[in-house]
Amino acid sequence: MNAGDPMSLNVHEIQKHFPGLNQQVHGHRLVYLDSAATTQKPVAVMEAVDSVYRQDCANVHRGVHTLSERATARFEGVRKVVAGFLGISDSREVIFTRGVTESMNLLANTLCHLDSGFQPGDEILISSLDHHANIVPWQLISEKMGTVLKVIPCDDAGELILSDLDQWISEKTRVVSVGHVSNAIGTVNDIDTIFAEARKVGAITILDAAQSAPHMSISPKEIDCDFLTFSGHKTYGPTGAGVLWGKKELLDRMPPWQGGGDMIRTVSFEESSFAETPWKFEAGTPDIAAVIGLGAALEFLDSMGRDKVCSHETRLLQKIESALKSMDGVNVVGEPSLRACCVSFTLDGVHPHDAATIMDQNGVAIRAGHHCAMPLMKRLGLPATIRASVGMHNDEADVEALLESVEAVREIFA
Amino acid sequence: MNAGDPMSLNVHEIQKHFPGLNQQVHGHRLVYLDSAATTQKPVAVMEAVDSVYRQDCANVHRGVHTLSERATARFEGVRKVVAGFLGISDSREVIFTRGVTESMNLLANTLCHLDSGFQPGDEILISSLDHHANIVPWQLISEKMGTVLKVIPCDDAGELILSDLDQWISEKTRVVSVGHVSNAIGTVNDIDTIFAEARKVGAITILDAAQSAPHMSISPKEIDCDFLTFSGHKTYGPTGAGVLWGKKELLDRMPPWQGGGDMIRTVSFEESSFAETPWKFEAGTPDIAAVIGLGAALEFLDSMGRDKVCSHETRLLQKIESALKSMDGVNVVGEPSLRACCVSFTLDGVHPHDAATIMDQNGVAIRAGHHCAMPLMKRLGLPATIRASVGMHNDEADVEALLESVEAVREIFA
Amino acid sequence: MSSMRELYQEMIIDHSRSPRNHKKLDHPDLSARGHNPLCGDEIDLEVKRGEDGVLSEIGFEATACAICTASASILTETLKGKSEEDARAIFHRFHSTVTGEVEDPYPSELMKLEVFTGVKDYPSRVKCATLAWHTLIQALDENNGEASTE
Amino acid sequence: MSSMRELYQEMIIDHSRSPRNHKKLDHPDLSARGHNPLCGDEIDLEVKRGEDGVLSEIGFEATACAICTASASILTETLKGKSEEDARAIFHRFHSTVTGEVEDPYPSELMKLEVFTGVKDYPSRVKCATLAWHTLIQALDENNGEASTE
Ligand SMILES: Cc1ncc(COP(=O)(O)O)c(C=O)c1O
Ligand SMILES: Cc1ncc(COP(=O)(O)O)c(C=O)c1O
Repeated sequence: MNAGDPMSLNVHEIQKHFPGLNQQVHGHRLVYLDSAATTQKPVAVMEAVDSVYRQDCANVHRGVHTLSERATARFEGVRKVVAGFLGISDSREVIFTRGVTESMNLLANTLCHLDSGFQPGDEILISSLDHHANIVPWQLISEKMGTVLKVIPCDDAGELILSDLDQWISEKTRVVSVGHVSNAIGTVNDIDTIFAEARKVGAITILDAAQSAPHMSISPKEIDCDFLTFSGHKTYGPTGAGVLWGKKELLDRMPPWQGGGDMIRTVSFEESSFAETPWKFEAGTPDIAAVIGLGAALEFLDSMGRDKVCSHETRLLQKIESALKSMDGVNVVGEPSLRACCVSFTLDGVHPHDAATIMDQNGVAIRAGHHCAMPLMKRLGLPATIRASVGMHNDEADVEALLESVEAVREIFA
Repeated sequence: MNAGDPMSLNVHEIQKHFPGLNQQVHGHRLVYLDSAATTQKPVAVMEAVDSVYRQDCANVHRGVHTLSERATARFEGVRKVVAGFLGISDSREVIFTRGVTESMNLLANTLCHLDSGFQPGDEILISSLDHHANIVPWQLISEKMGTVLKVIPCDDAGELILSDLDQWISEKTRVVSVGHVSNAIGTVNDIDTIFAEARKVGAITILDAAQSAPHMSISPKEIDCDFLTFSGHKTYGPTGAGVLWGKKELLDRMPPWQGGGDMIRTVSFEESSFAETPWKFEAGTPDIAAVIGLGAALEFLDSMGRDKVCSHETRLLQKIESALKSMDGVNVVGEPSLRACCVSFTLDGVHPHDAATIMDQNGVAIRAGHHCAMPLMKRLGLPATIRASVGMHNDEADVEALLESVEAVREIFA
Repeated sequence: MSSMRELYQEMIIDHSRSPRNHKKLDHPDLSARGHNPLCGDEIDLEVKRGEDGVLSEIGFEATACAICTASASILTETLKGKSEEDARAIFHRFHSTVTGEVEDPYPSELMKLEVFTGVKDYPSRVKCATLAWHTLIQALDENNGEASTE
Repeated sequence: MSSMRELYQEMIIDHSRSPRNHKKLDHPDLSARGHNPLCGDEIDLEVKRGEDGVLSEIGFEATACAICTASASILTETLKGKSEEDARAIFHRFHSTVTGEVEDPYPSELMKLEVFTGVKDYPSRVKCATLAWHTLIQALDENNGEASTE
């Protein structure tokens, strides 16, 4: 690492922020290559969470007393942090959810009642690279509403086929919801092309940024979409808090989803009226500590320089990819022209789960399985892959350890 | 406090477990009487949460590597802790939600499709003492399904009127969902009588135990209900994790609610099949750290002796109630025969919010408002009340401070 | 308790107990309803315009805390006879002071508003002090010189 | 790596590469499908009953990891010719050993099962080792001596 280069990360310094990395697994240094599942957390996040419980432990919004005022100020302050992170000006467009899964369920269950609602035969378009979180909610709602789920196919390289998009997008298309980066094989999708076509027919556009938010700058304005969502726990934040951003003009017109305290204006047994955006969508006591921790995580990520993080990770992924490709009996899955997040591969004659166990024995934490992308696995004719995914703290030594652990697997199955 | 009495709590020792109490507010010792909104957290909970991030930071269920195995074991282990806390034998009946609000939304949205589903004209019965979390979800579902919301009325003492229950429960009644303890005025409801009547007509019975779980032993078997839910953050646990317990036989027949990763067995674009109970109801990455913290909280609460906590708190509430009643111009709201959780009151000529600000200035954290029970407030003809709610760490000195702060309010408004 | 005495000055207690112009107007030209979901404060505010569009009469009814009620009461006194433009300017001045953005003393004709300055130290109460003012601005905005549609 | 060699012994690698009885049976009497959602392991297992109800033939097809495949393969060898009662008893013995509940060595006729003992140190892999066994028990339970309904 060119520690002196102002454009490159000082990874050694970064690693000190992550106490979770500082441990041995089966007698080896932990090599964490599973950030796509959930990231390690920096000390700043742990301290933010802890300080909520130690100093400002109170419920938000409804309290007049000091602790509640402090908790409310910190909680609501995170909306502004998120707004800054996304480059938007109105922090009332920021809704806190548990993560992408909850966001997608919220969207499916509210958009279906927006204006004239979903009509039988209306279409919802997703992609064949998508995570189950962007498939199952639309399936469930389609069963109820009679909408038809369409899927942008992908080629053998693991890239979406966008040459005949007009086959998939038409006047019937009500929603186009796609993933930014594939968590299973690392493809960065050409969302500009997809959303441009979607806008032509007036479809609502949704970006699943679960695997782009931690790795690159994302700006809903530049992307020009209607909704964008990411999970805090994959973006160096605590479990329990994620973000749904949406255009206020749409959010205002959408009905609420969950009912309960905090999301109402008035309640009587005859009828209730609802609070304003974003509170209308946040029923009940939110995950106050996790949201405050998420604020600390996004500030931490920003302070590292998101462009620097991106280019550092891209370099590592390129090294992993080319090293794996040079090994006999190793098959890298997909060959996307733009890659982020991870490299997926298989080993001849070795099931990924056996590989994962042996690699773990060498201290290397990777993931083996379908990565919640079963339809993609089926398309690629694979039951499972081995996935190495990177975070800002990974370095060349981690890449070496990964390759050595792959060798160890091959020795055992030689 | 009879520190030597084996049946009484050693409150002084207990207070040491709560670092959040150890602070000054406006130059006064913090007197926290807002546990009904959210409880302070014991060190054991903070340490459990922190240790997840420091040692076992990984996603659950899908990982083969060591950190993921450890996180999964801890996370799934909490189901057994909850089962012990509730005195049930099958921990697969334990579903993790964000809290009571999410549980009620889950129930409303899945029970409406159970078996033949809700039919127009079917009835759902709640009570006039209920929290918005047990009102709004049923209103929203009733709007969709054409069900009719019925409400058990209450008398001036703030007790549910159960003498003519057969007026409210009939063959049309599909669901009877009531709160155990009123968070607004502290009434402990006679749920045995209500549920016995509900069982006669085969209605599904749901208990909102948000304000009983922290204060008394609750056993779904003894109560003989179908579902029971409570919020971790009101039971000395972190924000973000709560429990929905349900009879497995019912849960198995219910459709899933949210869709996404983890709750599926197989996904294809044509059709998905779902995981088993309880995972079917837990879509996406759960709030791993909060769930593990909740386990620590319930173990902590159990270790204190729930009966002891209950009698200690009851004694304090009696003191507060009788002291307030002896003061001029103070009106205790409601006169339930059994009280837990809190005492609500008003001051002649003083709006509760003005009182709250002045009491906070004396270090006393209470809540002023409608307590998310607007229909009850309307029934009692009050826009708001002042609510002092207790936790295991409160003591006589806190009661004194409360009464002094009430005096201070009266002086200013004299 | 000195800071409390500063927040709850005699004048606030007095206006909250005996609010001025606490009444419905006959044939108001403008009206709006304000609501503070935190406190449950509710206020109905009505305005009559005189010649040249000045606010010739302002009345209100409220179920609200002392700070909100007193602030509405003092609003009716302060803005009576003022032009819409002046009213908006005074609102801005008042808002900046109670949120702590501006620290200059008020000009003498607005001295009565001084009693709310202490509110800036109580973030959850700022909304109480400004509710009546926001409601007035809403009435002005919505109606823009036309008769109230409410 | 010695512990890995213990888990992935020659016999496991051999059985996973060349699973015995990896085939469909003609007219099976019992059958069941097993699935491990964690790994995606899938197994179809079929059984023919002989006279006196012994398991005269067992065949399986699997898309699965080495441990799962080897365990299915060794199951077919171990249980062939056994009565249903014996098969259930051996399942229990096997299950208690791979979950670490029982530490006694196997009796000599079950010695082949010994190769899976190392699995107990890998909680996430226990399900791989037991999937075929659970599937067999399911086939026995569901059919209870009747022909398979699948
Ligand atoms: C692309 C993508 N979308 C959605 C999700 C679901 O996120 P969560 O489990 O935090 O709801 C994931 C997580 O694996 C993901 O990678
Ligand atoms: C009786 C009762 N039910 C439900 C709730 C809602 O709980 P949560 O906000 O944790 O979802 C509360 C919280 O105030 C409550 O007191």
